[in-house]
Amino acid sequence: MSDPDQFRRETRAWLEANCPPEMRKPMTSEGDTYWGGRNAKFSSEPQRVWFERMRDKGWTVPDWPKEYGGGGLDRAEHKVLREEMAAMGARSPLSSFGIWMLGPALLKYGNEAQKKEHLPDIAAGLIRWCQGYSEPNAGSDLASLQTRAESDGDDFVITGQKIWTSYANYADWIFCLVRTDGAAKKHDGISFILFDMTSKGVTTKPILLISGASPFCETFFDGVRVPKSHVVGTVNRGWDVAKYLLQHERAMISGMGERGVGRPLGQVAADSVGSDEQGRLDDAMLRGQISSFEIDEAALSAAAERAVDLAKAGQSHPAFSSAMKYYGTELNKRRYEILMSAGGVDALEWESERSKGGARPRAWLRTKANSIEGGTSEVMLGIVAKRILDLPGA
Amino acid sequence: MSDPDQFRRETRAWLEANCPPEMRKPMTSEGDTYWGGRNAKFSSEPQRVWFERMRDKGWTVPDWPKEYGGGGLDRAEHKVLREEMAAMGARSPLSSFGIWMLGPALLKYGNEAQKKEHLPDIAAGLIRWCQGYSEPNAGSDLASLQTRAESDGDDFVITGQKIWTSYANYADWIFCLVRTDGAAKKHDGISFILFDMTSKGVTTKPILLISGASPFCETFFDGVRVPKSHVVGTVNRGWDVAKYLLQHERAMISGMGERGVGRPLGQVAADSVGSDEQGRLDDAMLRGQISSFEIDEAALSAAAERAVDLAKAGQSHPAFSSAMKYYGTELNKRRYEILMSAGGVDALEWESERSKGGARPRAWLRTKANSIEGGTSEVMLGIVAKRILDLPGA
Amino acid sequence: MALVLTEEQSMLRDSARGLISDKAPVSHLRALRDAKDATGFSRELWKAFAEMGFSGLLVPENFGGSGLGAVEAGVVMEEIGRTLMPSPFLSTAVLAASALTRGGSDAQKAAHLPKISDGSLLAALAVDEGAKHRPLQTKLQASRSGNGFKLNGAKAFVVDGHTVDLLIVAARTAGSAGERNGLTLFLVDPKSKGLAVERTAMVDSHNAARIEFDNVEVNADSVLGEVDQGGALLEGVLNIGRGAVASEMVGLSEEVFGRTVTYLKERKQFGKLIGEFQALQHRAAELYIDIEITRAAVLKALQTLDGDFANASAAVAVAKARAGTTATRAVQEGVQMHGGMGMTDQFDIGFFMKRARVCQELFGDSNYHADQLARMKSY
Amino acid sequence: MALVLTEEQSMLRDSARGLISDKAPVSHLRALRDAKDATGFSRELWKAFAEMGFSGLLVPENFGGSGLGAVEAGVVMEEIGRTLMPSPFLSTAVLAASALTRGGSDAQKAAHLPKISDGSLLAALAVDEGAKHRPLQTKLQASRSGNGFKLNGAKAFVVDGHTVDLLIVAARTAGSAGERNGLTLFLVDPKSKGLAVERTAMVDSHNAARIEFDNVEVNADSVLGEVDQGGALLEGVLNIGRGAVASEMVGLSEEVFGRTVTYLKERKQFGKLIGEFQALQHRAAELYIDIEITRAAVLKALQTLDGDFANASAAVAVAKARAGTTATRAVQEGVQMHGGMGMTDQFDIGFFMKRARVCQELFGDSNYHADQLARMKSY
Repeated sequence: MSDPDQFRRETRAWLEANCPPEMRKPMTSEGDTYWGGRNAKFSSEPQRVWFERMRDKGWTVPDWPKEYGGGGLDRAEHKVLREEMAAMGARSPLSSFGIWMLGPALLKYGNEAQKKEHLPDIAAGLIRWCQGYSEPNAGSDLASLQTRAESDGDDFVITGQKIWTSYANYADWIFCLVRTDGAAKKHDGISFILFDMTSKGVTTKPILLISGASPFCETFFDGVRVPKSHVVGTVNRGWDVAKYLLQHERAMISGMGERGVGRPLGQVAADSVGSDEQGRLDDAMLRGQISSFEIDEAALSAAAERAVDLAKAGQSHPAFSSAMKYYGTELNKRRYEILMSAGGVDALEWESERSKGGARPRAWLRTKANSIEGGTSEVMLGIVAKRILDLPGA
Repeated sequence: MSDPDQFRRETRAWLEANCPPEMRKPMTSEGDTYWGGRNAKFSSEPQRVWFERMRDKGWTVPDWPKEYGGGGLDRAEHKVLREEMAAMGARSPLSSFGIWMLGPALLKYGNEAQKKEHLPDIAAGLIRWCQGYSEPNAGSDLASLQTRAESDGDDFVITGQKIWTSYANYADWIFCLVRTDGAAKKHDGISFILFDMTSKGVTTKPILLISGASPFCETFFDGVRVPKSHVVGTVNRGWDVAKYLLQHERAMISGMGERGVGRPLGQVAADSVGSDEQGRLDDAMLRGQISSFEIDEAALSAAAERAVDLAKAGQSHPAFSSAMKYYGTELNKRRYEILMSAGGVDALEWESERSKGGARPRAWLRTKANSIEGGTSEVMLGIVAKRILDLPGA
Repeated sequence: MALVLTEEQSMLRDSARGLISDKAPVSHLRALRDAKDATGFSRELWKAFAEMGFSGLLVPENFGGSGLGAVEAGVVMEEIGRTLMPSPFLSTAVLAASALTRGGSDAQKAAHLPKISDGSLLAALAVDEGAKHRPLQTKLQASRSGNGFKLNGAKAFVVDGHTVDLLIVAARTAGSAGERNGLTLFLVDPKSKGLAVERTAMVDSHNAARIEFDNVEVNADSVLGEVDQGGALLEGVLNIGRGAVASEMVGLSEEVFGRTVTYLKERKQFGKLIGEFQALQHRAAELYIDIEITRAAVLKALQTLDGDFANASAAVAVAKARAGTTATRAVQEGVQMHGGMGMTDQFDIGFFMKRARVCQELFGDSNYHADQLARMKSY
Repeated sequence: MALVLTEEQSMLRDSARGLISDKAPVSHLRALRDAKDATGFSRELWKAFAEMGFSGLLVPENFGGSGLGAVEAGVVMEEIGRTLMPSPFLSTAVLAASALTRGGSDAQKAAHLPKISDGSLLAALAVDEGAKHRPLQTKLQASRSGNGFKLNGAKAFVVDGHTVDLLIVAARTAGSAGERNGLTLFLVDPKSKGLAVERTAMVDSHNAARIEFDNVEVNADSVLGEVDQGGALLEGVLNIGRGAVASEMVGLSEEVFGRTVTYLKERKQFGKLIGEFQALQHRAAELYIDIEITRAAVLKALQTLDGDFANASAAVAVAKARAGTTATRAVQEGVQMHGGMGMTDQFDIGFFMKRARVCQELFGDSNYHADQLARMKSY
């Protein structure tokens, strides 16, 4: 790699020069996230400027190879970039399931044509992807999926239903698990396939959640015709790709909480609960709950750091992401229970301007999905029991 | 029944006149409990006087029929007696597994000869009993017991090993589960049998526990000859008797904590931790833990009261004692964790006079058995899941 | 007093359950929410409630009510908790009726209680001002003015505050925030000049309002109880309200638990009913035990309110604290065990989670009551 | 700094583990306990420790030590936690060596540090006075007297206090209990006139003493650091001790957990290995995760002590609090999952439960550190 100190200086200077001040503030609403795609609109001019500058440097995907639109940074450089962005509070220029999930899978399992076709478009934010995994009768038990892809010449013809497809109604393409061999055992006979959401036979229907938002859809496939060349990896071996990708997803979700971001919980609570003459929160029980939470949060943060370092040292257990996913999501739920308790009545309002449209209770309800999506907490514990502890029959 | 108010007045007057002042103080050591039996000694003169007076009234077993040495009280009268004794702090005159466990089983399953032979001796504290249930490879899984009783004319010849036999080294007789049909299914082929611990072939070996005490023994039977007439109930149907008796045991253990007895936990803690100027415990976190504990304790106390009332009203579920056993024992463990935390360094001393020979840490360690003995917490939850919630495969 | 319902109380429960499950299942609340109904509950249904004697449950017989107690109020609240039916039962039939009965002059009682009984008058209690329930922190100022008082300040979380005909307002006539002395309750006409009501749409789709008082004039007759001495009256009324909300949470917990156990017996994953998984079995069993124990604690509090009102505070604190933690656990396990379906608005389970959160906050959350209990026990 | 052990640290761990598991398995502690050994640890083993350089681990190289840091101390403590080996490592090699290194004059260092390194000097830190760890509440009085001081008061829970050659005593030279200013550390000869040592037999069979000071005279040279300014020095030394004890608890937790998982794979009930029961599997998995996360938090604290000593308090509070709750959970699950066997003295598991309780209390329990963290973060 380049001289690390020099790279850090250059990076910092470039960010200082190119990141608009508006893009250095914490995100406060959905619109602050830019997802890209055919129909994407920027919510502000600084958002556009920031995205385009970063895209041009390949820094929407800093560690992807340059030939696919990435920044070509090595691990150490990428860490420096992340640190410098965090230090200045710079927002991520592009959020995308293509970056977080499909990209790593294509880099590992895709053929050259597939990489060339899809990766640059992901990096440039031109195509927005969604993930077609879960099905109505295969929630935690993903491998029991029923959507079938029947061979017809050079194509597969896909029929079935997906559920919990994130933003399927906004997505341009889908990466999808389908059953290509109905006679094989549960984990066999599954393929990982890509297709355009505008294909004939694809319909989506948003699911209204308890938070009032609809980030997920039901997605229906009625005889969707997809070229066989769109299968990633080997036909009937899609489960390998899916597993690889799930680990990425879990690592991502475990880090999704607002660890260390924004004001400390105890001060947020003091706003609504008040403090005594010694400066202690005027609700001793809540104070204890917050402090216990912050201890666990700091410990998780150390564990996340250690997980990365163990991986670098080649000492990490491949199933450890399940442990982190479990703990991170349960902790994030706890954070929001505390925020609701601290907010009291103010945190119960659902629509007023005062409450920013009920931002806190809606976010609270949203967290309840953390321990379900990407593998339930129960499934995570089962994985740890089986793969790490090697308990019998787990 | 008699006029309840009159019975209450008479009872109170009799207790006032007959219960020595020393017997109205809380028990503080093992020696304060009188267990009876062939080798029993009274630890004090007031203990003897109190025992004999109560025995003469039949009030060591107030609700047993008079013909078997009991007091012949009906349910309402028995409740009045318990209330009046509690109000004055009167100690129980006689503790005995014969009273708590064997007696109820004999009253329900015993034949007339067995009742006549054993019940009056239990009531009079002449014979001390122990319980031979658990075996080394059948802890929670009681029904898989291996001790076998082979038929030989009018006798059974018993060979095997028991474990966790409470005070077997002090007991005169044992009520014991043995396998009388090795070919039958697990829960069949078990009989409930009584025999003298001085029989040839019986040996006991105390088990040293982590608390430093040895309330339990390993008990060995090497060809112990017991008349078949000593079987209670039907041969091979001993599991029915055992189950009936286990429910008694669980109800008893769930009530074993010191609920409402002695000084409130918060004040005990204040002794060692101190209080602030507002009179609040000088350890806000501990204060919250104590308060949460006391909420749960008060709730359990209400639940225990309600369980009795539901039973009277014929509305109780027979498996509910498992629920109470689970909660009561887990709560008692919590109580002692709090007491250890409140006691700090002082509660870590194991031998000094200052610490009464390490009374607190020893009692703390003792409570860890609460959720194991009489059916583990896990077994209790399984029973609730199966018998009350009717969950599949539980 | 046995800790079980009497035969009369069981009959009351059956008739409440019959009416509520028939006329106001969860879909009733859902429909009101989706229609953004201006009232937030069904006046027609309230009429039916009144006809069955529920609105006058706590009103003395000589004022047209049934003269029953906290246990009976709890019986009805528990059924309300099962379907989350929105109604003025808590605000009017429990809180206002108790406040008037316990603190009102003969004239005040005669003026309002018969109307509460017959369902024609709705009333609300206005206590909270900040984010958390802290009745002694009341700051809303009532200053003497001519023959009466002028009220200045603001109230929040006034249950049903936007639809009622009468407000019972806790105000400070002396002392400063934190003191028990100097609190006074006032009967205030919500149409008074200077009074502004803002309905607040709540997470649970139930009714609440924020109310501002800008030199609102009331006459001397509008004092409920004694001037400066309203603290004890208020605390007593709040205790009845706490017992009632705790009962609602017991009903809510049991309903969510029942639905969850049913789901465990229906839903298959990995080729098994999920209820066959032992980890879920144990959690379900723990929750069952939790609910049963809470039920006993709540009934104990209600019976103590009826039998030994002056000494009920500890039992009430235990009940409200326990009910809050139990309901929180029940809805959390309910959503988690329902998996993704539990997150959808289409399933009812989210409604229970939302309502449980509001009930937790109402009249003091579990933390508040744990702290109160410690104070009562001097540690 | 990567949150993993360096190669050198891993080698240190291996050599500590080799020695300890070979010479001091749990049976070593058991034998000392059963013999009611007067010293409470093996002097011979301590000599071996010194020869391997462990006693001088934290002593600067110019005083005969290795000049290593908190991470290395934690590595050894963790191995000690695995077998519960009693030794003066914590009292002498960690606490006393740190106090002298950080606060000692050149003369004090020269007098004591080489002897700590070669294993010939044992020393203990005397801080606690009441039932709970509250260093600022120090009341033991040091009043000026001639050229020196007179000490009056009492200390409790002095680890290894009955066998040491040197005491480091926290005393109050000014201010009153609760204040940080006015604390001073003294080097005191335990054979001084007026000093009475009572060995206290502890639940964990480790060593501790109560010490009374009745007009104990010390000269001015015995002040460690600055008069009245010992608070910061003391807090720093305590932080190192906390990190060390947290490490011991990580080792202890992992050992108990490992034994428990082994038992789950061996013990049969109801015709199955108990490890096949899903409820136990999930609890074991949760505990595993808990331990892993605690391990990271503890290593973070140790690295912070080595890298940014002045700002390590928050990380140390997190580590000690987490380690305490994790160890408590580990031993509780350990005993419960071992069933009746876990209750017997014959099984080692009880030793771990007893030691965990003492470690929890040592230098502040989880509650103490949670409170401290809240103070540091101003809420």
